Amino acid sequence: MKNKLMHLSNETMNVGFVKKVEALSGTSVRRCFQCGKCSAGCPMTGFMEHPPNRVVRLLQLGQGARVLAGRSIWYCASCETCTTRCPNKVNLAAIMDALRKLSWDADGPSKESYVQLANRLFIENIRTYGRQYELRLGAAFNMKSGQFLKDLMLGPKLLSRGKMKLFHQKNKNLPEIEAIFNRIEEMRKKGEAL
Amino acid sequence: MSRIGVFVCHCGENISRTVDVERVAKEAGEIPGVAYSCDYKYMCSDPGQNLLKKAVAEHNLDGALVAACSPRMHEKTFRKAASAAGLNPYLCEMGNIREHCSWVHEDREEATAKASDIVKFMVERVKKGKSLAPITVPVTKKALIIGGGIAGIQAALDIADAGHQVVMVEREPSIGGHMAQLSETFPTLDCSQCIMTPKMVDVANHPNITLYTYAEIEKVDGYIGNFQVTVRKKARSVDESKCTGCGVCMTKCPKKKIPNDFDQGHGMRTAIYVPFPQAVPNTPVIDRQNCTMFQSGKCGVCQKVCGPGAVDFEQQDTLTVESVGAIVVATGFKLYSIERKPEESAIQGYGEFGYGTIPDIIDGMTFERLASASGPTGGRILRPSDGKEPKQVVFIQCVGSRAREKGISYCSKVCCMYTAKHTMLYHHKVHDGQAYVFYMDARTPGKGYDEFWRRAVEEEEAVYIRGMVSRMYQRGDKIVVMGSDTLVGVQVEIEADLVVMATAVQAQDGADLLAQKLGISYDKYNFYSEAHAKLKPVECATAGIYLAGACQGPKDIPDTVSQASAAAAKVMTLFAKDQLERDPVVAKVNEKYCVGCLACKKVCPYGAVEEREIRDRQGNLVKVVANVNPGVCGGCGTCQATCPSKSVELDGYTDEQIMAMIESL
Amino acid sequence: MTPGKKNLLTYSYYPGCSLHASGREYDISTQALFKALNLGLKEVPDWFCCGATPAHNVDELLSLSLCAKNLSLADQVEGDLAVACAACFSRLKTTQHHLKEDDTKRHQVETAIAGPASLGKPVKHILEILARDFGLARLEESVKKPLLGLKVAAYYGCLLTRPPEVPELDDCEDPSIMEDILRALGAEPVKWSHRMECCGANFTLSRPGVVLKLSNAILTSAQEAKADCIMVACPLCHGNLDIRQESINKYGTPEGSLMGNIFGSDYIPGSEDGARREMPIFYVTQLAALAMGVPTDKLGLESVIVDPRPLLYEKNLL
Amino acid sequence: MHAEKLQHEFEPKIVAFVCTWCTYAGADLAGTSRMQYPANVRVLKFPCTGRIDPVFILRAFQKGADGVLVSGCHPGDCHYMAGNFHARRRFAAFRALLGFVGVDLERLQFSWVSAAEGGKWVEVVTELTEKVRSMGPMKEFKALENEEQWSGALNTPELREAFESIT
Repeated sequence: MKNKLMHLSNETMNVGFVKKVEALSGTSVRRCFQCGKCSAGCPMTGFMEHPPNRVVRLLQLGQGARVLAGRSIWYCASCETCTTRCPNKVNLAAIMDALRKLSWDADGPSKESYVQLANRLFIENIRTYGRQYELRLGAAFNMKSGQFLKDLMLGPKLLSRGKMKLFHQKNKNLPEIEAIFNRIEEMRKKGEAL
Repeated sequence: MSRIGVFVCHCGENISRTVDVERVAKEAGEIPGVAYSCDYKYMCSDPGQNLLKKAVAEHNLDGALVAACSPRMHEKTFRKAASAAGLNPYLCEMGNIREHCSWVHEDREEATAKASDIVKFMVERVKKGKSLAPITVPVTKKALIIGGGIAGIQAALDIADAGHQVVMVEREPSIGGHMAQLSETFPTLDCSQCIMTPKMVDVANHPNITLYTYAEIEKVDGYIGNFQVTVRKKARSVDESKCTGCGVCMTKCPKKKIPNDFDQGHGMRTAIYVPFPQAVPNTPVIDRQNCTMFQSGKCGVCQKVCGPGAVDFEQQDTLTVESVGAIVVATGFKLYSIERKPEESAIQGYGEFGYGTIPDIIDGMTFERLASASGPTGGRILRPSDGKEPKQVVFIQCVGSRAREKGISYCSKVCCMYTAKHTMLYHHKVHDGQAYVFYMDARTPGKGYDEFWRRAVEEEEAVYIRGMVSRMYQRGDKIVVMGSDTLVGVQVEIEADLVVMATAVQAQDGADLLAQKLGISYDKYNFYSEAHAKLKPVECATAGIYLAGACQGPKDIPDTVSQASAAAAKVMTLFAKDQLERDPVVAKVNEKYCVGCLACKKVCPYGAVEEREIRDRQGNLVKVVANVNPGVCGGCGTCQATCPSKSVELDGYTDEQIMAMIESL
Repeated sequence: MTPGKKNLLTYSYYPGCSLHASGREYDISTQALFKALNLGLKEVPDWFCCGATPAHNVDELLSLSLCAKNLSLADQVEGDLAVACAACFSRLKTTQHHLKEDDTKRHQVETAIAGPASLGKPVKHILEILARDFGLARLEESVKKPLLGLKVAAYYGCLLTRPPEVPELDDCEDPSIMEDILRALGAEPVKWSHRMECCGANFTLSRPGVVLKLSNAILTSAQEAKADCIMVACPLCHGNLDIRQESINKYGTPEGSLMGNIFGSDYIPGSEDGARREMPIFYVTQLAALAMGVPTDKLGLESVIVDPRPLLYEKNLL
Repeated sequence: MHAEKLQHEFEPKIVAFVCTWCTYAGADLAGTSRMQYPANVRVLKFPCTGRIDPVFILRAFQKGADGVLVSGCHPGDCHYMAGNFHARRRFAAFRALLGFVGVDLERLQFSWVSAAEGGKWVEVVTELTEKVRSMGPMKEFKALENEEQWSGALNTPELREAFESIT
């Protein structure tokens, strides 16, 4: 996908997808003139197959699928350095958010599953417990990702120092949280929100 | 014995840091013929110049040498000072002990020795120098403008408005040039013809402007202030004095399918034609190559229908000689065409783009005509092959330009902007179309230019692709464009309906021949050379000839108009004087020794050498000698080095002076 | 809080999930510091997670809604909203910013939380409260035990300053608020290069290797600047720099190996021999409370992984 | 910082004949750019290389020059349009002649240095100086100098009168 010949035409350029990204992120990809400042300052460029400027470039060419197929968006640390320094005020961090959401909605064709998994578990945690329950989060992640021993050595240290709790905290607002999740799902079903 | 003064300058510390100026002055004082020598902190300052003036008076000096900076810097200054002190300015010389000595050497001993040597041989030069008087020549206050495009029009109007006579010579049947062909102009998108045609009419109606269209420069003689220009008026076959411009001839002409150059060959015209409706003058011309009357002797319809009887098949080319004092060259440019070209083309051709065989690959000027309301499609973007509206248009920049190994290394300067404009025009006219632009760099310096380009990208939704096109070929009714996007690092393929190439801006055909007639220099691309890239951007090295517009190098309209007005200002500066003074560094023939071999005449680049017959009182020819016209002589001295009998001498650089210098070494 | 004595200023308080778990010492020391400075602090009842980075990463509307709901919960408590966690602070401020700017989003969020979005309450980070509300001059006056001789690398991380229009805390490229506080406390802030670089907190669960690489660069830079310790104002930064410091200094397996898959680590950090000195990581509130003379058992120093106490002994601060 | 200056046994005398528009200006540029080159060269200015008579070169050699440099505008860039072409043709023939009479042609160099080529000027001068230094002093024409002392005596009033009478 990365190096495949790119056909450009009104049909192959998915302008609708780009418009969605622009609506979600509230920023225009056309404003970018490819100076590369975002990629220059990005702490994660080295981990990405498409550095940030190229992500925008692919969007300019209507090549959302190429972006989603890669793992770049999942390697964005959301540090906002790009957005802060962009000479054209292209909110790249918001574009990354939008891309991740669209990938998430499409159940992610991305190669990067760990970050997706972590995000999924994190949000599930909110829905279930209201607050983060780190022990469960970590354990569930290790189970599902198959990295059974990951950070195992940290567990006892954290527990012994009270940095990780064995049980979750109770929260009176749980029904309200559930309602928020439900209402958002409802709105999306009705097409009132992206 | 000469009485020469030597003045050694410290130039602050610039010279004295590495050169022992006191020692140089002292040693200079010991040279035979030097009557006075001193050193001073700043010779070019007021007190420094006064020092020179005072020394000339007090020591009765008959020559002065200022050892200081380069003569290119201050020769004028010191000659003026010397002149004020009553010394002939040409007996004041400079020894360059700064640029050629103190700044380039570190060793104080060596530098001082060298400075002393420089003073020594320059003193010899002054000793053998002669008093010279500047040459004066009269000025004919009439200007010739070659080329009737926007550059020529602007220069002509400026000069004519200042009250001077102007002769304008245009090769085509109408003035207007390329600007008349354009649809809209960047960065304001105003209509080119709307701003151009009023100026064309102004030229035609101006009482101070004599307009020759369908005419070319045949020959140029003379020199600054006094040029004689022979203009060839090509036979129009229509008498301009009789023609009323009614146009009946054109409607009746049976030959109607001749591709019109003005529309880049995409519109049709008749054999008797005006290139475009707003032409100035509105007098038709018969294209003899395509006229049935001229080719087979049968037809003559135009003559029959012409009420005033203006059509004249017998008309011949005529030659007119105009005397002018200054010449503005404004011959403009042509666009490179990718068609396979004869050997002399500067560009090696673009076989990968099909050598012009694919009809829907057009150049930028053709797109201008397609987009122009007065163009062959009435302003609709329709492709040449089948007249369909293209939905995918690919623009390619830098075709021919910036391709050193293909022949042209320069940037054509206007393409980035006009391509951005094209994408906008296209988007305005074809709403559901998509424009793609392949580019290497977007070069948009200029007021409001970058903003304009960004507007094309951000608002008019042109897809700019940073990369070049490797190849194009026809597939069905599409053109497959194989390019790359270097920002992504992938190959890109687009099936285009129309491809517009921003081909290189080149010098006009025949620019080199005209330059040879004018005696001005041109670069390897046939663009005319200015005298100095920064400080004399409108002057030619040949005095009295000025440049305006794209004949000097690719230029957009604002730059062209600025330069044209600048050239006009230079002409007016010249015309502000009745007489011209120039340096008397000219060759003189010693008729006594001249044997009349005229080897000098063969090598003179200015044509300044003429034959002169010497007759005795009875009128018998004694001998033929060479004679140098001081007004024309440029002062290169090639004649002197060539002369076998050493009977030509260049004032200021005589053999005697140079030998004295060499011998002092 | 001393009964009967009126507080100088009173704040509502949104600690956030981390401060109740891996960053508990931040919570402990914040409470202790506020008490020492005579500042009121009342926790918002039954607050819930702001969604942090994962929520906005994949679902901005959810993120905005969670924060909006938390903001309306905070409305029930008197006083500006004090936030200690930089991530929570950033999310809450972002929510306010976006919903003020964008009517469509506000409308969607109000539908999701079935009520009006409350955008009026000032959200303040602890740093802002110390340096601005309480004031640097007063802070300096209140110091009982100046942190003399302590060279501190102030680490801002990403979310305290970026993007500039959201947190409005300080200059987004050259902030000084942490250094100002350090000076007021008598400590010596060092000049160093990596105070605004990302520590990779987003990947602490999913791709710890990333964290190791990025945090390693930060620790190395602080050490090169001859800092004794690092001061942070975010539990996520702290977690990475402190909890993972031992791994950064010693371990690491190459990406793609079996070991890497099992241990979830894909990077070998720079120091091969593990020779780097351990670098204690303090919360701003820990150092401030220490300077205010708060008893050391109320600073949560025992909860930290890299034990800071030897350093404090060395500097005569314990 | 200053490197110890090398002491040479022999310092050649180099005479440069340059055109005022290109090489002279190029040498000026070397100066304004503060480039450094050996101080052996003495620069004589001409309007154009076309003005340079081969006799000048012979005279310079005779009068003690160990090397001669002739430098002007690049072909096509002549201020006077074609002077440097004439110079080029003239010197091509002259070189052959000089070689024939036994002068080591390494001592005579022609080059094109434009007004923009300060660096090239420095290169050319440095190279020629080094080359001539390694060749040692030029001795060939020194004997001729003596002969001319003798032939100089031709300039007697009688001869002058006879010469003047030629019309």
